[in-house]
Amino acid sequence: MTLSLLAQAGESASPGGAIGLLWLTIALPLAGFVVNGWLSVRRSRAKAVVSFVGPAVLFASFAVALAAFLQLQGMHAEAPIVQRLWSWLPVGNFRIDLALQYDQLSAVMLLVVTGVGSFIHLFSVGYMRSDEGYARYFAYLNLFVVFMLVLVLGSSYPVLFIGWEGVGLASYLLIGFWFNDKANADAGKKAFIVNRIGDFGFLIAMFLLWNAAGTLDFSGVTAWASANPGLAGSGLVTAIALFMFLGCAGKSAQIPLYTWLPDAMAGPTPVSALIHAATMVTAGVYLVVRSNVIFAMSPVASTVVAGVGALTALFAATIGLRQYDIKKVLAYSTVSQLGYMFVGVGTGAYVAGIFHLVTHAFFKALLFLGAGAVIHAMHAAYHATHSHADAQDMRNMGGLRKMLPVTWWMMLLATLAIAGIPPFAGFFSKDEILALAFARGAEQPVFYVFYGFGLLAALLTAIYMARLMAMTFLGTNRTGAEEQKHLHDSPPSMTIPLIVLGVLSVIGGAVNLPHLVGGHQWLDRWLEPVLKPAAETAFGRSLHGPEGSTEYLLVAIAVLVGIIGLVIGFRATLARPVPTPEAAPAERGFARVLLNKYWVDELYDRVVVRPFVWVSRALLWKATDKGLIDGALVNGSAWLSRSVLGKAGSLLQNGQIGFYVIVFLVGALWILRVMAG
Amino acid sequence: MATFIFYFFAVAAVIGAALCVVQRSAVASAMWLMSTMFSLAALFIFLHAELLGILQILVYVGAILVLFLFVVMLLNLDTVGRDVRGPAGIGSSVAIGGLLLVELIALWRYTPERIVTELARLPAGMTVTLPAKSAVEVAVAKQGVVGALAEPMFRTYLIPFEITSLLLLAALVGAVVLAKRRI
Amino acid sequence: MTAFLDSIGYGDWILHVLVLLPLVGLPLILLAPERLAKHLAMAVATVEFVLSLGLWWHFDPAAGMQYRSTLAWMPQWGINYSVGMDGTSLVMVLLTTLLGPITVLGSYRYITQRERAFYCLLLAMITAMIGCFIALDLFVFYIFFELMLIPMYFLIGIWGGARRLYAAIKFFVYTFLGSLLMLVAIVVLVWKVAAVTGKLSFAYGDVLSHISAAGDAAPWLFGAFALAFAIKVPIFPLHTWLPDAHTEAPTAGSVMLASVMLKIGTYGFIRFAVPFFPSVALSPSVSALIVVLAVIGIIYGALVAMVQPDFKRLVAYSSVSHLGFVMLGIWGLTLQSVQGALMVMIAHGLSTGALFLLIGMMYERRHSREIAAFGGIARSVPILSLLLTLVAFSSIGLPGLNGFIGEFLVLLGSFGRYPWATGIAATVVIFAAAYLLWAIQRIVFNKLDKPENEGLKDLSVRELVVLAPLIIGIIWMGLYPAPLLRRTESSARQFIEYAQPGRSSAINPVGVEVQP
Amino acid sequence: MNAIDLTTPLGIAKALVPELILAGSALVVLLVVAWRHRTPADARLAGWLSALGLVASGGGLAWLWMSGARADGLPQMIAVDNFRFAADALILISALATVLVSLHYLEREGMLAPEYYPLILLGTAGMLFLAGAMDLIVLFLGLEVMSVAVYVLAGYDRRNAFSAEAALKYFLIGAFASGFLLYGIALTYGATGQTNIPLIGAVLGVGAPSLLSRMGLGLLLIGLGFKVAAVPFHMWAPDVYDGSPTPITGYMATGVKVAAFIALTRLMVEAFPSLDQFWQPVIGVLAVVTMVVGNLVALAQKTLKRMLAYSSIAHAGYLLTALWPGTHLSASAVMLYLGAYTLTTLAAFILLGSLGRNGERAVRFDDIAGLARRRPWTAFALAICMLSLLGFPGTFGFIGKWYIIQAVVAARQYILPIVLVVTSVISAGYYLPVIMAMYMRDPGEEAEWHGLRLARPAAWVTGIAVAALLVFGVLPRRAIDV
Amino acid sequence: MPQASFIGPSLALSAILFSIGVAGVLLRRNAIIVFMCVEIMLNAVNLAFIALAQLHGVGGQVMVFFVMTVAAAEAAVGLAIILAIFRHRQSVDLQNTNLLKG
Repeated sequence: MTLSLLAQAGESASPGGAIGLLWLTIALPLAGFVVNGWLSVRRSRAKAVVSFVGPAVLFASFAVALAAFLQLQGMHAEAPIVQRLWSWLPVGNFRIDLALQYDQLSAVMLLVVTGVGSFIHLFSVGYMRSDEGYARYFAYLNLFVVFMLVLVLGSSYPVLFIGWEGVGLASYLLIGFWFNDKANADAGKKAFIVNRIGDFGFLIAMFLLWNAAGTLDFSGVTAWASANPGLAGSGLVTAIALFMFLGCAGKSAQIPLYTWLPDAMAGPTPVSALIHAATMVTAGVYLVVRSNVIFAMSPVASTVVAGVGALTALFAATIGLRQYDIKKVLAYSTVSQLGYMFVGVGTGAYVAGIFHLVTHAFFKALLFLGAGAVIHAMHAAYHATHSHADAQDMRNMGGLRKMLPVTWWMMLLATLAIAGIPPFAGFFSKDEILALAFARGAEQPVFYVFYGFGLLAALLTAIYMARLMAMTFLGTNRTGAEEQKHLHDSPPSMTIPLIVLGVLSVIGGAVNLPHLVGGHQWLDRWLEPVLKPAAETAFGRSLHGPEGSTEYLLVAIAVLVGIIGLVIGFRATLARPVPTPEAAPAERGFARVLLNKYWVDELYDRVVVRPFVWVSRALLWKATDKGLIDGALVNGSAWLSRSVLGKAGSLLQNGQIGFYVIVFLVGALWILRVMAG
Repeated sequence: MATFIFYFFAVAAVIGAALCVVQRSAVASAMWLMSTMFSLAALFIFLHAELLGILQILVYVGAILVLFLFVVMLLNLDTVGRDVRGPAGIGSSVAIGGLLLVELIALWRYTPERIVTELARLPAGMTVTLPAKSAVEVAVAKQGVVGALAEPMFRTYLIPFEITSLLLLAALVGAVVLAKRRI
Repeated sequence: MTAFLDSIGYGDWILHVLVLLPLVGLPLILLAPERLAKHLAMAVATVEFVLSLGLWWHFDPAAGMQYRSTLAWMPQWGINYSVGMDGTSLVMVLLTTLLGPITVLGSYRYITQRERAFYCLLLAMITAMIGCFIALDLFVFYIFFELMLIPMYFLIGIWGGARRLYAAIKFFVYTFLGSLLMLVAIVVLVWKVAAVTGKLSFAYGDVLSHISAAGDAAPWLFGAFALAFAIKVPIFPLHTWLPDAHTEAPTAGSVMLASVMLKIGTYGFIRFAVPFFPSVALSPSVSALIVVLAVIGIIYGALVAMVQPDFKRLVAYSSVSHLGFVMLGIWGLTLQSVQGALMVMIAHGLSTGALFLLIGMMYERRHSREIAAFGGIARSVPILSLLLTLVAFSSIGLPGLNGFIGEFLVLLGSFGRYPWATGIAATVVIFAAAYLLWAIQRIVFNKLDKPENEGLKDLSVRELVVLAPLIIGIIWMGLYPAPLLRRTESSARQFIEYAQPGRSSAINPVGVEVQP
Repeated sequence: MNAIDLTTPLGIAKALVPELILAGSALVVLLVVAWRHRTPADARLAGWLSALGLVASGGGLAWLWMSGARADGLPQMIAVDNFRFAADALILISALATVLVSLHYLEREGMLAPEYYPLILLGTAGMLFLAGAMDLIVLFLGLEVMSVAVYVLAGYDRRNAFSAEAALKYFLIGAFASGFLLYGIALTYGATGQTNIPLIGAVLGVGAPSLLSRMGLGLLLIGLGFKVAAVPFHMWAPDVYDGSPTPITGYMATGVKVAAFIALTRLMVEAFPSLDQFWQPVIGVLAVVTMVVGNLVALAQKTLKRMLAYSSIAHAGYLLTALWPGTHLSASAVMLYLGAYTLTTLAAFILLGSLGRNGERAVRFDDIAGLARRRPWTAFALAICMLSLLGFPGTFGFIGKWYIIQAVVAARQYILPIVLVVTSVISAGYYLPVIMAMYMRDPGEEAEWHGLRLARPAAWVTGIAVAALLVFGVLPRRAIDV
Repeated sequence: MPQASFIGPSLALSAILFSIGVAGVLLRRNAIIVFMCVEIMLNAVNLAFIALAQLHGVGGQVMVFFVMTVAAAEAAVGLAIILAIFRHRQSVDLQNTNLLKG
């Protein structure tokens, strides 16, 4: 009870103004969803309406978000601003309101989601125009934004969970958007189910939290944690944190639950850009930062987070080296980058995590949209020539630089950014994570290992990105003589977003420019109120960024690694001509392992999926249900009484008076025996 | 003397019954049954039921047994082959009959005194002395052999007596219906 | 609203009317010509629903048992027709009356032969069910409890599928066994109480207030009650009648069976079994047994559902899984878990009802319930597919839809008491997604490869009208369950109070409600 | 309230009004048929006359009952109390129903010998005596009158070998059993010097349970156990029920059972209450065995008639359960259940008789498939009967079962009720298939009952019986208060 | 009352005869003989009655009188039935009377 009082105290009411209109940011996409959904159900051909409504609602809510952001900036609010819409689950002392929480963290997320989202919507107008499910597509996309915003604005874990699962639903629908192809439908299903495994962890975390803290409001939980510093390092907190991280691992595709993300590329490319690169998959990182105090109170859990992150970063990067599908490469790159973010938050460098989240949103979205543009062009080409070659296989591309100049330039920027070349956005965020991981190594040596992983991953990142760029845009074109004529850059509705995101990937680093280069860590100070609870824990206090020479050294190493990687990548790829898929020689050795992604999917299928199905069908259904319970017990008893006992009695009734008399007398003798006493 | 008479007829009755059961021919069985009836009649008389003794002979021997014999003859059943059941049958019947006997023979120990004692639940050790003459003798002495039976028959036992008329009527009708050749 | 209702003495007659009205409909239908039967039934059911709707506002959430009234029946044996209603009854009665018109309207096309009989039985069943939920006399409850069997038995047996005879008798005998043992238990209990109070009374209140009289017979009596209700619920391993009954029954039957009849089992636990014998029900061994069985049911149901080739069977097994949550919640014995259990009861009623209706509609179009018979129908019947997917997700327990509310509360509330059991039960969020999404994919998505699925007609207006209330309910309950929770709260507290005196009020201060 | 002095002939006459009327009408009918026994019309005449007689005797009974007659002082020979009156009413109803049904049945089966009706009347008179017996002698004689008449009736269809065999089996085992009964009477008489039931009770109440009395009790139980067809003395019942003409089967299953059970109840409650520690275990075991065997074997039957035969055995088991406590509550439970059972079984057998043509032994479950389509009312009635036999709420049968459970539970006995309900569940396994066949299966191509009608009198009886089942099922107060 | 002392022996005798009768019923297949055995049983009971009447008065004897009537009636009906059976299958062997069974 007292705790929930604290929770009330820890919030300040909504000040009105743009922030007061915050609910609009959700309502607008919702309206878009309704309109588009209705249009799609009516099977109407009104594409113009869709093309307008779809993006428009996003830009509108982006505007609201921007206004709210500016207002917040002017306020220096220490406590989160909570808008209670209505009481959702009032059950005795467990009371969850449908409420929006607006603070510095959600503000950042809100901007990223609506901002990047808007441009991706815009891009989609061009990309999906010719698709028959155009309206349906935008309905889903708007729906996704609705849930994503609920996720970032929710003021308590259950409300966040609505968004958390909602985005899963949207991604399920969008991955399986072209459901005619079983593979796509499978991918969607896989994504949802794997996510559910994570959600299970999330649920358990909530239950533990509720039983411990008696509240599930963010502010309430924070208050509870700060109120009992004694809990730090306790098994309870560790358990909560780890279960919560299981949820994050599912959402953000970390080992061991990453396998759904590459498959998710089955969806339309803008979807991959928005959901599976920029926003949804980063929800896990957001959750950790949101619960920073919990993780900060459990160094063990934090270490696990960082460890898993580092491992994933490296692991995914290696796979990325040997993929030929352009989207698959980017998918694994996303997994790897998410790993970075977790290294960051695991280290306790929550800002760095968010920082990388933001920059990553920019350049990864850009990369995907670029890839989208490429695929779009390839499709058009193949469509024109009725060829059925794979439009996503980089071995069919090459030399596109001339045909798609804009795309080339923009993607190049993104590549430099992700490779961590200064002064591009990616450099700063990635460097900050690595540096702080290194610093953490001071009292937890294992972090040196993580740092090493990170560095290695960075190298690989640079290599596979260079490989991607080279195979796609450089060298000679392998699309085919006839097709080449049809390859050309996309319409402005698609190039504009590219350019915007390109600019952002260049200057995105400004958000948290380190003192080193004369910046003043704006994001650090901005998020300071949100992260104070964590910073006050021993874990938080023990983290100091590297100073002086070390700092310079680390930066130098990072930059060097990036450059080396790029060089290796370009040279190795351009060294000899790339064979077309048909002509490609069978991979050998480790390359083959990488090409087949370590056979992890196959492993899961054999070890988890099939056994479950087998047990359910053979053991539980056929044997237990049909055989034992129904067959043996239920029908068995019926059979016993009718066909055995009943029949036996019937046979004894043999029509012989003599026998009847005998039975009679047996009874008589027994009765007399009883009477004789 | 009395003892001898009793046991003589008793043994006769038993033998008669036993032979009636085991005789292969129906007529022979009937004959032995008749002998049993006679010895029982004798016992009745011995036990101060003179009238019933007579009736026993009249009704049973004179009517019922004749009826049996009549049917036996009519259906000419005397010639049917051995109808005694097989060894299993014999075994079971002897066993069951024996057991039944074991249950019932316990009544052997009953003396009038014991009955009275149990009746009135007299404290143990207290002995009852029965009147010199049995209840029946008293009645007979008062109203004569027939009167002793007739008096209660038409007073106390009026209703049963009437019922017997219904019984006979029913039996009559039934027998006719079933037995007459064509309806 | 309330003022108006009071002005017409609503509270005094409503319960009796609810029970009698459908019966009044029977002669009308029997006398009317065959073709009018369904419309008459529809009229009756609708009136019934409209009348019952008043309860929503008129019912006083703060008060406990209300609308009590008693009519003498066999007073010399302490048997009277006495009824009353608390939050739990309220929501269940409303669910029943809501489903009345829906099932009738839903059967317009489905039922083509012997319509009179069909609708009569349907109405009779509604009466029996409502009676069950409001009976406050053990004898009366038992009568209604049994009377439910006959209509359902005929519904399955006459209008059912291929193996209907088997399903019908299995359903009947299963339930009959349990209920007869319960009858013995009731009589024994009443006589034991009478031995103390000196007056024979089957009244719920009288028995409850002298329940200590049960003495050391309590375990046996509880066993009899529990068995009867466990079969109805059904709790693993007593569930095997359910798949057959569900699968063979006509749509209306399946809907009523799943949405209401199963709940009478759990309702029985809440109303009778546990409050009567708390010491037994909550003894470590018994609660361990129940909880374990509930968890087994939850997981087992989900896993078996996953591999069903027949969509109706799949839903049937999913019911086993969901009802397991209710049992877990009841035994969780915190306000959250009990409220959650009630929510699951309602949510399952809505979603599963909608699912069965949709299956029925698919069956009317394709004359098959095999999942394999469909595929890619999202192209041919988008609206149907959309609704099917939506309902499926509500059944999966997607937050924001009704399914989540109950399950979440149950797990949350039971976690403190049975962390391990609850933890295991929580894994069902994975399996539920697995079996339903798999089915949905094979039906709605994938390639539209069967020619006979191309020409299907999408939902007609009538069918939309049938589904609309359920769909609205699903979303509304998912986003704003507070009104429901407010109405059931007092009865939930009452239950906990009975189950372990002094506990509910101690740790559960009433939360004040924040309205939008 | 008028007291009847049973020592004066007038008093006796008063007390015996129903029996006398019955006997009288039997004689009248006999006279009539003596002259007219040629054509179906004659048979019908006899039938209506006997029906009249039964009604008249029912009137006499009503008069006795309404005038609240009771014995003045110790009841001699014959009881004068509501227990007897209620029993008599049931017996008369069953007889009347039998007569009315037979009207059509005899013609259909070509059994035109009109002595049939006097026999029924005489047998009924015997039942009345048996049910009203306050003296072992009356008990024995009444039982014999009844039996002799029923032996004949069982074999009445003379062209039918089954009927003859039924008669033989019934007769031989019956005579054998009455030997035991008689022996029991003898020993009881020896132990107490009395044949008057209440006096026996009084005497035994004083004395310790002597060997003589116990043996007597045992033998009496055996003798009556045969009449009520309690396992293991039941073996004759299925065959005899099966072989006899259906109306007679109904008559046996109801009238005979009622009379015998009433006598048994009287004996246990009024003559041997002091020996209950001896007879209760016996009755208990008999009840359990009877319920189990009856229900299990009924499951395995193919024809309706035999199924009903076994089910009537099972119901004897329920009745024994009701008798077990030997309290007055249990006596009224026996009476109530007898009422429910009689009504139901009568209706069931009448319907069965209407279904089968020349030989309803042949009516199998398959033969009534789809009956509901062609003959909705017959099907409905039969369905109600089945539910009532099953003891389903809403029917009289349920009230009866509930009352039994009540009576037994009141005596702190819990095993019997459990066995009772479990076996009832088993019985669902053969009652429900009847309903299923009628309602849920499609008519077989050879529907031999097709076009056959239920004769009007039979229809009345059935209608009334079924209506009564439902009415008492919903408003049992009347029935219970009786 | 000298004869009264024969109550015990008489009861024993009646028991013996009764058992013999029962055994006979089991032993024979000829319907008529079986019926005779039943008659033996009845006679045995009569003996018991008469013996006991010694003590309890004429009631017992009256009973015997009725029993005889019953025996006569039963004999009539029984033999009629046997006749009927014989008409159907030219034999009174009980082994063959098993049309009804199951």
